[in-house]
This record gives sequence, structure tokens and C-alpha cells, in this order.
Amino acid sequence: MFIINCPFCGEREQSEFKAGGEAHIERPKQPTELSDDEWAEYLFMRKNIKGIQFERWNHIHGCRKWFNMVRDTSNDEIKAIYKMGEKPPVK
Amino acid sequence: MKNIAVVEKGWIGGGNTGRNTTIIRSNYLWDASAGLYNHALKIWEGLSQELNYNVMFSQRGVMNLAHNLQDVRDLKRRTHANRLNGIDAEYLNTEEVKKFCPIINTSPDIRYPVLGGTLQRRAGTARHDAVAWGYARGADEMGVDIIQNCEVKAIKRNGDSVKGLETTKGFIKTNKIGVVAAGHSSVIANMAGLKLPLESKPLQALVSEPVKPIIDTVVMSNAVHAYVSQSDKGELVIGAGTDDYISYSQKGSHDIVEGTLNAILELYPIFSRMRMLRQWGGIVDICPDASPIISKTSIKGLYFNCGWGTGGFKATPGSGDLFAHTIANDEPHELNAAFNINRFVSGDLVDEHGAAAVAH
Amino acid sequence: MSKNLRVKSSKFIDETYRVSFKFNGSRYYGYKGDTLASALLANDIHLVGRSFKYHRPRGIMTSGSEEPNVIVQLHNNSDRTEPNVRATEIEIYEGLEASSQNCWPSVNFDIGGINNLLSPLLPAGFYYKTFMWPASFWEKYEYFIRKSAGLGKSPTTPDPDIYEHEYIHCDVLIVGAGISGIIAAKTAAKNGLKTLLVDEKPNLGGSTIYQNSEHFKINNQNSGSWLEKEINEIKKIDNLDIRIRTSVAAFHGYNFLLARENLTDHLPIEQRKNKTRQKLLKIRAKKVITATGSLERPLIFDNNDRPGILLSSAIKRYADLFGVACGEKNIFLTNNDSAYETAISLIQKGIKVEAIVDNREEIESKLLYEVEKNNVKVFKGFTIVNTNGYKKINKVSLMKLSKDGQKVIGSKINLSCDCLGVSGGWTPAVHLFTQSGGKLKFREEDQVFIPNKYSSEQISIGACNGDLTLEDIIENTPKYLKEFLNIKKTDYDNVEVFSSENKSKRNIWLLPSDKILGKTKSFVDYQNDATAKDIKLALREGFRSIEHVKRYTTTGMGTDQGKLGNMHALGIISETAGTKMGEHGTTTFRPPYTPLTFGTIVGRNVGEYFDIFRKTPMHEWHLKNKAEFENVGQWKRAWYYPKNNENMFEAVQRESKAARENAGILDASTLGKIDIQGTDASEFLNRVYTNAWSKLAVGKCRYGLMLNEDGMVYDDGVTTRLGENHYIMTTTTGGAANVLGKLEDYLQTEWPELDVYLTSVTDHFATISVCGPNSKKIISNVIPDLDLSDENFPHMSFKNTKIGKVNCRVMRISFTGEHSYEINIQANYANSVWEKCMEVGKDFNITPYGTETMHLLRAEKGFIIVGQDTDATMTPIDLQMDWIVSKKKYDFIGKRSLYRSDTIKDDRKQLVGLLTDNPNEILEEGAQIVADVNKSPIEMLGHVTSSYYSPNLKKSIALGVVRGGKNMMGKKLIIPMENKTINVTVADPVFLDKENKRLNA
Amino acid sequence: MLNYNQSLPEKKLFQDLQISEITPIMKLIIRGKKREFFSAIGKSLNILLPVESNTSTQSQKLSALWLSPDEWMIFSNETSDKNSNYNETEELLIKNISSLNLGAVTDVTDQFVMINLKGDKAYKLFKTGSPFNFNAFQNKKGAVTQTIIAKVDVIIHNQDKNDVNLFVRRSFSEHLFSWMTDAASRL
Repeated sequence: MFIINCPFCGEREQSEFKAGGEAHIERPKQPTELSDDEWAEYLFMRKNIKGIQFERWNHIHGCRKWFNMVRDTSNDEIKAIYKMGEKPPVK
Repeated sequence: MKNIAVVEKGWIGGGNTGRNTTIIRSNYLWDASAGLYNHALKIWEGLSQELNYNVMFSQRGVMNLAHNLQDVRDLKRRTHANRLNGIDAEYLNTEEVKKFCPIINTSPDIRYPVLGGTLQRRAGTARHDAVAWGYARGADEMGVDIIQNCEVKAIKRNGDSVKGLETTKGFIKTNKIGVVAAGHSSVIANMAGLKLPLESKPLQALVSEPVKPIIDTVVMSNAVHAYVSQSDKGELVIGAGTDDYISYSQKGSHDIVEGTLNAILELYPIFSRMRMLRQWGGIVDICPDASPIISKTSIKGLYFNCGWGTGGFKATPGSGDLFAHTIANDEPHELNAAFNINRFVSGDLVDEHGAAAVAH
Repeated sequence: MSKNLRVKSSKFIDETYRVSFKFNGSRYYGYKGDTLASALLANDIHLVGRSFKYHRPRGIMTSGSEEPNVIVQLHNNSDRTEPNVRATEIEIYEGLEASSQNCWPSVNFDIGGINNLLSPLLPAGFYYKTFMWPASFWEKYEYFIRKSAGLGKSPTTPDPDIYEHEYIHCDVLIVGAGISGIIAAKTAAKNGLKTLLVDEKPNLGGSTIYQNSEHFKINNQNSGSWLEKEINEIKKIDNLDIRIRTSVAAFHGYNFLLARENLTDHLPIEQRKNKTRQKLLKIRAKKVITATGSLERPLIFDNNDRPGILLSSAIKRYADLFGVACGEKNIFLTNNDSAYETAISLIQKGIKVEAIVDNREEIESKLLYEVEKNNVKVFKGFTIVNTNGYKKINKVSLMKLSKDGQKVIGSKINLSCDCLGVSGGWTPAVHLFTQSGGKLKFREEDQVFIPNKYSSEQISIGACNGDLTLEDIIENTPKYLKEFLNIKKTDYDNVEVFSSENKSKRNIWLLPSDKILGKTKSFVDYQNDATAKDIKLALREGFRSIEHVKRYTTTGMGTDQGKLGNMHALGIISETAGTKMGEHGTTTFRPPYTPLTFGTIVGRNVGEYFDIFRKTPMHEWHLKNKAEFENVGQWKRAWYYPKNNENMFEAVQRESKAARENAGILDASTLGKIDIQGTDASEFLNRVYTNAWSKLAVGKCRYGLMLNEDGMVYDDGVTTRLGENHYIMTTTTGGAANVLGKLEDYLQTEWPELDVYLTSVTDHFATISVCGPNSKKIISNVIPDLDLSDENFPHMSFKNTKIGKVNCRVMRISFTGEHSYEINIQANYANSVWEKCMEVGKDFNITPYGTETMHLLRAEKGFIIVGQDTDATMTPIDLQMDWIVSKKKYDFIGKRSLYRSDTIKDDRKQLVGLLTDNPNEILEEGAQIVADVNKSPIEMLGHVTSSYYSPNLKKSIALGVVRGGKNMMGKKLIIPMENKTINVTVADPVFLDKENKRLNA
Repeated sequence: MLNYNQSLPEKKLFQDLQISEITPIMKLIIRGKKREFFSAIGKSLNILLPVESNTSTQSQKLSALWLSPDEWMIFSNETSDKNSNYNETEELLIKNISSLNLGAVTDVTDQFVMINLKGDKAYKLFKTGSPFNFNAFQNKKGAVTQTIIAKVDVIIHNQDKNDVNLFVRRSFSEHLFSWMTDAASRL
């Protein structure tokens, strides 16, 4: 059970949050112009990284805001948290 | 095929094999899944004799419970489909559920009363360690090299074909690599520059202290989320759903364990004074449609058998058999043709969400 | 009958408070403060249980949670029964009834003991090699294996007790209130930190608190008295929370720990009523200090499991803390100084110590002199090779150890005794540390694993950190604390210690015997009957990893989780394989540290609190009017309202007819409602729904279909344009939270440029839906000011209005195909409006209907229910709802997926109507649909999603999905049931009023 | 005339703890990001919206709770007339906020049930079901948090010492109330 430092509400228990998978997978601006392969890449294909991963979380039982997290998925250590639209901290 | 090596980072059976709740069933909804899992079930039925190793396959039946009207519809739909696919399946009303497993609380006054259920009598459990050891012994006798404590570091390619594996114990030259790395499938895929439609998440299970026989079947519930059986040692073996975040740490959050036992006590209030003896986690690789991948890839000679999510153990003999076929012939067997990676591009998914007891 | 072995008064026992209890049906007495084990020992009872596999007689071996043998069933056949309770942990109370487990007919004569004689036939892993032939017989074998499995018996009635949770956030958590824990607690708390100190025992002070020997002194007082003063001091500190009888079960990441606080298990049963039995403490600590001490090791030799063989430290604890002698003729087997401490303590109390058998050849210790002074024979360089006595030990045989310790030499010496204390040195209790993800290192000199790398803000101190002597604890603990808590000094920086103990130790994992290994029973795991022989067998069979050996032999898999034997298993493996300790891995200690009651984990979330139940404002009315309820998500929805013993079918037929012929009223309050505001609200809806929204006029309503990005139908509902930049969206009941979450996700992450705000108003408004030919008359009576003419208030529009002085909204929308109104009113007035409708409606035959009738009515009209007529594989095209998919819009969620090679196929499953040849035959929802029953394998084309008998059409109707169904209109298909086949015809899914005449009637 | 039915029919008294629904209390959710939005609120309501997270502000008539960087709950300090749901504040804000496209204003008077807890055991009660760390919160007058109790979403407002407001969605309120009073009976 993590402690997550919501960029808006501060440190809260993991129970208040929901994970949203890999971050920085931008929805294509022109989906109709993509091939089936390219669309599948966006829809389903994931890096699913073991190690430093950039991912999305939602403070669903708090301020309802989405934010990004850098987490080492091999040991669950949270390395950084930053708001949507902010640049990820350099690796 | 000859000259086969199995490379394992840890020890055999130490991954999800040794961590799962050992449920075996084949009552899946879609034709493709039914074919796959029933193929496995048929092999299970003679596996101890085939391996000359008692895998303790115990056909004590698996019951799935319905707790709301949509559950009833879904389970009936599945029962009809199973029957037409030649898979034994019975729909039980509440009284029949109670009769088959008397310790379930079937009172109409509980929060989510049991409205019915399905039963597959040929389903059951097996001893997970014995399966791994029995297969290992069999493979060893046939000349397969089983190399433990040997971690794969890189997949070497020659253009679009594989040419070998770099491991902690040295280089292994080969033109065919079958990856069966469960939760770590994506890690291996990334070595070859592939992305898979997988997310690896923690799945937890627990056992109680051993007690004298109290439940002689396997009961799964989707809406009241938990499943339970009793091992030959007397432990209640309990499992439930995954966490929602990606993790390779083999731990999960306590909320999941608590929620699981919460469901257990709703259905079996008599277990309140039982005690949890041991709890552990594994890493499961989940596909968006809750069905596995047994498939060639865009790289020649590289094959993946993955995406089994929370339910790979039940398919073990079948998935191995079909994967071997796929590798040997460089073409899928008709039973695993539907489980190719390309389905995520074309959209022909095998969506088993409704049919698995675990909401992925 | 039995002897009284209470030899000395103890201040920890209240001898003025006698407690009677029953063990195996006989009545015994003990005192308040006794554990069941100490009380049994005081009554000279050692034989308490039988082992798991061989049913060997087993006695009390330890004095704590590491006990492998004496696990009992409490209160057999009562609702408070509990299996596998360690007699060493349970405190006795008036009325306690305990009985031995895993034996029949009794612990003294156990039929299963025959397994002991058969044991050469039952080696480790024997199950895997036998019972396979003939194949069909496994079931029968298994039946017998299962019967002999298990230890205690599961309760068979619900638990009468109450459990609770408590969340605790503290600066410092200290686990273990032994001497180092007390030092840590005082240091942390006095430095202003919010501190929590927990200990599993009923009293503080660990094993030091009863230490009153001249050989161990702190500041020139005996260490027990010194510690007692410290304890009295810390009890006065405000910011220090002390919880006794509290055992930490799990140490998770981010310093999240779970502990069980036992509140009533020590009380007489009649005092437990309405009290919380156990609390699960969910502790989040900024810093954790683990001070869990160490566990004494047994020694592994032939027949080392007889009743009367105890850990030396347990004998000391029983004598010093409980005033109980474990035997009258004691012998010790040791490889270190600890047994001497026990011997001295016994001698002081006048208990006879016959001999000490010491593995060590050369011993330099003041304690040795003290013992020898008291005429105790010390056998140096000896070991025990065998023991005798079936139900209790009566003899030991010793032999001299060879120089290298690998053999025994010389002749055998036999000594009689009634108690054997063993000490194999100490194992730091690193369980919690490793659970937390810490990495261990191996200390060669005394063969222990100690903490090396921490995974969070924590330290281990005292014995669990490898400081196994008093001097080391006093010297190192303050040092560690200062660094960890970042403080300059502690109260313990200048404490003086005096100790007579010598640290020397001669560690032999498996003591040699004069017999070959195959002939010995040297137990490594007492509960599971795993012997040294089994471990070696596993190695011979090729198992190398400790985890393999463990699983193959079941070593460490018992209810004690190998607290005593795991180290020896590792030691024997490395000795046999000739490798270094730790090379085969250390076994993982998994939570919980000691077994944790399910009830405690679940807390109060049982029964009515199992899950949230959500109620609409009219819930009481439904109850009063005898509604049956359906669970929809967490909501309780009125399902149907049976009248005069109607069954569901009859009630639904009546309700359905009434709604079409007169008027029906439905509580639709559970539908999700999202208030959408902002200048980009229309654009937002364009992107989330498949159809177009910009041109919807203010005051109008429109049905929308929402897809997942994979193109499959996700949710639906009517959205109303309240103002230029203001909409209210309706979602399905079950989907409400997810839809809002999904929309927020898109707004915040994909389209932050849109000026749109979403606010849930699901609970603010209750929704009352009145439909049927009389609905207009009813509404005009309830809201007389509202102009209900079609010109002013056409279908798919809304009006702001008032009922009395209360503002509300009325939508003219319909899910039944009837002329229909939905009143959205603030929840607190809703019941009153509902009652008003009922009252006014009386003259117009208004009938309340539930969800079942709603489903029937909409099916007559061919309206889908997301989740019933769709699963996650249906596109709007599959539903034959092409009309709702805008061709003009550039994009919307899921649009691209509709054009994938498989989703554009013509022969996908498509929604159709189905009519049975026999109009009275009602199809089963979920039944499969085929074209040809003779085909093998049979090809399933689809399934029935919704099916009803329509009282309005006077025939059965069904919706289903059929492969290529779009082009099958009028085609005959077959529904193969288990015992018959039903013929159906594919039909238009709209069965009633395709022209929508009723809507405007 | 319509009858008014509050969600929780009774108040419960325990030793050192009283739990009761306060009603009718006007409540609004207001949303906005623009600078003009803040000044318009200030001008219209004579209250400064709290911009610091987990805090609240108060005027004589109204309290404003921070919920997120662009979301606040405003509630009246006094109960209103049960016979009418006319909402003067909402009307004012629609005029000065929504119709000028500065932000959103939504009436949530009956969306949330306001439960007041008086007595020093309130936090002890919360700790049996909420993972939130109340250590600093309970000493900070005006503190606000959104969290979960007994798996139910709640907004908690430290109004004063031993005086706490809890807001819960109406459909959940009976369940939570029952759960809380059960716990309180054994505190």
C-alpha cells in the first residue's frame, strides 16, 4: 500500500487512488488516418515496463484529478509525481 | 524437435505455477476458448499416468455462483454454450447450489443472495508443484536441458529472425525461441523490440491454517469476489482479483486481501474464526480481452505464449501442447489459431471478461 | 491425580485468582496470568497433541508464538470454537475448554499413530509417487488422504464476535517491548515523537523482565528490576501509545503494518458480550523500529520430539514468569551458554538439574562454574544420540562428539530424566524485516542471518538485529537510535552492564548419531513431521533450491511457518551440498507473522456492512408497498410489486399491462446524472457520443450512445440541453461512476483545452417516471401550472416548473414507448411527489412498476439495455443502430475502431428480434441460437439476450444477437435446449408501435 | 404543499458524541479557473474562495470548502425554509458566473447530506474506517478533506474543536450513518 503525494491534496493513502496505466500515450489527433496496425498500437500495445515506468493515477476519492507518476515497477518505489501537462522529470 | 533447452531465471515452478490457486476448469464461453481449455482438461485427465507422477488432479467440481440477474443470464448463456461445445456444464438453482456445497450462505437475506450457479463436475484442482516437477522429470528423461538460475539478458537477431539468447550463463544459439515468461513476457518482448498488449499486475492468494475437510469442491464467485477450495493438506486456498496498477514486485495491496476475505465471510460466515496462515503475490500478464496469446510474432522464430492473466494453470497441458505445435510447424494448431497477436489489430477479440470469475 | 509443579510464587501470576478450565474433558486449575501451556505444565501435563503425519505424541516445546506442537481446539462444538490455537499463546480464563487435535479417539491413544510405524513407507513427497494406479482410484485414495489431513476443525456456525479496524498514523512504531523496545519507546517518545509500542504478550519487558539473576546486572541492579522501573516511567508518557496483546502480522512497503490487538480472548466468555474481540490495527508509521528479539533454536537429533523436550529458554520462562517447573529431573543439551542460565534459575528455585550435555569441548564461562558448584554434571563435548519415553521422555543417551563434530565416538551413556531442555543458540527474529523487503546477511561466527539492507525508513535493534547479549543490546541500541531518530543523546548513553555470559557456541546443524540416518527420526519441522532424512532425500532427488526442498518435504509449511526449524533445514542443505549458508537462498517469510483471524482482517464489514447499499428517496415507500428488490450495482432497486400472493411473472404481467393501458410509475432515481457546463459543452458531447449534439435546441433532449475507444458500446442515456452551455446527461445506473470517471479522464488528459465542467447530481435529483395513456392527466393534476400540450411540450423536450413552491424539471422522454414524463425533483421532496402522483393517479389506475416490467416494456419497443443486450463485443452497427453513428463527425471516442478489418465485417453478431413459433413459449435468456442442429460440431450463431411474455402483444418476444442476423429477417432458427429444441423466426426487434403513435397519444 | 423528507430520520447520542443531520442546508458546487471567476465570486458572495488545498473560508452567511484546484463547495451557515427550494445564492452566481462563462455553478443541496458530529470521539470514530491521517487535521480549525470512510466517499470539515461536518452523497448516507452509529456504540 503506497503513500501517494497527490500534487493537489498532499500525501494520501493508496486506497484513495486509482491507477490508470502507462502515461504519455497521446490519443491520436487524426485516428481516421491511421492504419489498423497504428491504431492497435495506440489502443492495446504497452511497454509494460519492469523498472522505471511513467504512469497515470487518479485521486478518485479525493480531488478527482489525474496526474502522472514515475514509479519503479520492480519494487514499487515512487520516484516522482507531476501534474498532467507537465514535462516528465528526466530519467 | 530435438535439442531443446528450457531456460529459467529462478527455479522451476517458482513463478506463477507455485503461486496459483490450482483451479482447473474448461467452462469458457466462446468456441475458441472452449476448444483450448477443453483440450487441456482432456490431457489433465490422464496426466498423472502420462508423466508417471501423481499431479493429484482432483475432479471435485467447480461451481460459479450468480448473485444478480445479469450473472444469471451470463451463466445460463455460458452453460448453454458449454453444452453445445461438448463441455459438461449444469445450471443449478439456489437449492441445488446449497445441496452441492452446504456451507455456502444461501440465505435470501444476505447482501447479494446466491441466485444460482453453474457446475462443471469434471473441473477441479491439481497439485501445482507436482505438475512442474512431473513435467520437468518427463522432459529431462526425453533429453531436454533444464537450466535453472539462468537469466535471459538479450535476444540476438539476424535481421527479422532470431539467432540466439544471451543469458547469464552464456550464449545459446537457436533459431526458435518460445517465450513462456508469464508476468515477465513484456520484459522479454522488449528485448526483441516488440510491444505486447499486456499489463503485468499483482495477483494475491492466501491459505488458511489446515483444518479437517469442510469444503469438497471449488466455489468461485464473480460478483461477491472470491474463490475458495480446500487442499489435500486441509488448508483453505483462497484467491481473488488483481490490483489495478502495473507491478513486478510480487506484492499487492492489503486492500485486495481484505476485500477477498470480506467476500469469503459473506458467503461462508462460518470461516470468520479461521486464520490466514500465509499470503503471497504473483505477477500476472493480462490481455485486454482476458484471453491468452499463443502466437507467432513479426520476428521469425520468436513465439509467445502469454497473457493468461489470472488463469493459466488450468490450461498448462493444453497450452504447452499447442505452443509446441506452433513452434514446431511455424503455424498455429487450429485450436490456438484464434489466439494470435493479430487479433488486436483486426479487432477479432476473444472477450472472456464475462466468463472468468475474476473481473480483470 | 496429577502433580502440582507450581514451585514458586511469581509476581506475574495472581495466585489469589484461581481459574478453572477443561482440557480434553477433565477439569484443571491455574491462575490468572497463566497461559494454557503454563497451567497444563503446572498440572504436569506435557502430552498435548499429535503430529500431523505420523501422529507422534507431542508436548509443549516453547513458550510463545513459535510453538509447533501444542495447538488445540478451543470450545469444540460451540460457536466460539477455534482450531489450531497455540496453548502457549492463549491466556486461561474461567470456562476455557480446550482439546487436543488430530488424534482419535484420544491424544493418549491415537489410532493414527500407526503412521509412525509405517513411516519408512511414507517418505517426503510420497504422494507424488504413489496412488496413481489405476487412474480411477485416485479419487478414493484422495478421500482417505483428505480425511487424515488438517489439524483442527473448522467452525460450522457463524461467529458471535465483533471485530474492528483502527487506522493509526504515527511518527515511530516500535514492534516488541523487550528491553531494546522499551529503550526505543522512551527515547522516541521523550523526543516528542508520536510513538506506538506494541507487544504480543500481555506484559511488557520481554524476557528481561523476569531476569533476576546475579549474573546479569544493569546499573548494579538485576536487569529485571531495572527494566521494571523503565516500564513504569514510559507508561506515564502522553505521546506514547502502548498496546499489549498486539501482534504485528505484516510489514508491507511504505511502512504500512498490520497488527492484531487482542481485546477479549483472555476474558471469561460472559464478559465478552458486545465487546470487540480483536482489532486490526492498520499502522502507517513514518519510522519503524523492529525489536522482535530472537528465537531459541532447538537441536536436531534422533527422537528430538518427545513430550518433555522443551527449549531451554521456555523452561526458564515457565519457571521465572509462571513459577512452574517443567520437570523434576532436568537435563539440558546445549551448544552455548543459555542453558546454563536456565539451569541456574532452576537450581535457585530448588528444582533438580541432573546434567548438562554441552556440544562444546572447551567452555570458559562463569555460569559453568556456578552450575558445577551446584553439583550438576556437565558433559563437555558430548551430544545426545537418542531419547526414550513414548508419552513423555524418561531417558537420554549421550555420546562423545568427534573433534570435527561429524561423528560420535566412545560408548553410550544413559541418563534418566523427565525433562530435557535444548538450546541450539539463538536466531534473530528477522521475519518482519524480510517481509518489508529487507535483505539479510549471514554472520559466520554464530551462524545467524541478520538485517543488512533496509527497504524503508526502519531499523532493527536488539536481538533481532543480532545483538544477542545484554551487553551488546545496551551498548548498541542507544547508538542506533540516535542515528535513526537523528538525536544527540539518550537516557541510556552511560548505562553500566554486567554479564557473566560467554558468547562461544559450537554450531552443528544435524547432530551426529550412532545410527545411520535412515534409521533416525530427527525432526526439523515438528508439526509437519519433516525430518533430516527427508531433507537429504529431497536433495538426492535433485531438488536444490530451498524453496523446492521446502515444498517437497513441507518443511516450514505448518501453522508455525517453520519458526524453529527453517534455519536447520538451510543448515542441513548447505552441509550436505557442501555450500555456504545463504547460497541456496533463504526462504521467504510471508505475512502474516502469526496466523491472523479472517474476522479480524475483515473487521466490521460483515453482514449488513458487507457492501454499501444505496437507497433512493422512495425506498421506504417501496418497502411499505411490498416491493421485491433487485441489486443493481450497489443500489437496491424495486424489482416488482407482488400483490395478493402473485409470483414475479404474474406481477410483471399485471404491471406491464397497466402501464400500457392506464398508467405506470417507476422510480428511476438510480440513473446517473451528470451536470455539464461550459462553453465547449456541445463540442465535448460531440466527442463522447456517437451522434451529433451541436444542433440540439435548448430545451430539447436526445438519446446518446457512448463507445469505448475499442468501438464497443459502453453506456447510453438521454441528455438534455438546459441552456446554451448547459446540459444534463443521464447514464445507466451501474455505469454512472465509471462514465463520470471516463469523461473526467478525457477532459483532464486529452482535451484540457475544452471549457467544460462536470458535476455529479445523481443524488440531488430523484427521478419519477410516469408513463401510459393516463400519464398526461396525472401530471396535469400534480403540476397544474404546466402546459402539457404537444405544441408547448413535445416529446423529447423538457420544462422547468414548480410543484407548490418547489422548483423541478420535467422531461418528456420515454423508455417504454408510451407517452411519458420524468419528473426530476430535489431528493428531499421526491417521496412527497411520488405519493402525490399515486394519490392523483388512483383515479387513473396508476400502477407502480419495477425494473422487471421496465425491461419488458422497453423490449416490446426494441430498446436495448447496455450490459444485457450488449457485452463488450457489440458495436452500434451490430445493434443495427447505424442511425445513431454520425457519418459527418470527424471523430468521437471509438470511431476508428469501427473500421478495423474485423469490425466492418458483415457477418458479425447483430441484434435481432426473435419470435417463437409457439407464442406461449418463452425463451430462456442466455439460450444459444443455431441454424442446424445436425451439424457437428454444432455452430452457435448467437444467443438470446432478453426474453419476455408480452401481455400487450399476447405472445412471447425476445431479443438476441445472431451472426449475420441483419440479413436474416424472417429466417427460421433453432434454440437447442437441453431436452428440446425451440423453433424461432428472426424478426424486427421493434415489436410494438413502430410508428411511435403511442408516444404522442 | 410538498412534504420534506430528510435522509436520516433521527439523531444519535452517545457518550461524548452526537451525530445528526443538519437540514436543509443550501449547498453549491462551483467550478472555475479564470482570474475573473475568483473576483466575481468574491464580489457576489462577499467571501474569498480558499485557494490553499484542504482548507476552508467562512463569511457570516456562507462557508466555502476547497475540493480541488477548480472546485469548491459552498454551503450556508444557516438552515433554510423546508417549504421552498428557492436558492438565492445559486441565482446570484448563475447571473455573475455561469451566464458570463466564468465557470460552473451547480446546486447540490440534496446531493449531499450534511452530518454534524459533536464530541471528542468523532475522530476516534473516523479512525475505525478511514485511512486518512487526522493527526494534524483535528487540530486545525477549518481544515477540509475528501477521503473515504467505510468505503464511502466523504467530505470532512473541521468546523471547530469537537465539531465536525461530514458530507456524504444522499444515497450512501443511511448506510454510512448506520455504520457510524454501530461503531460509535462501542467507542
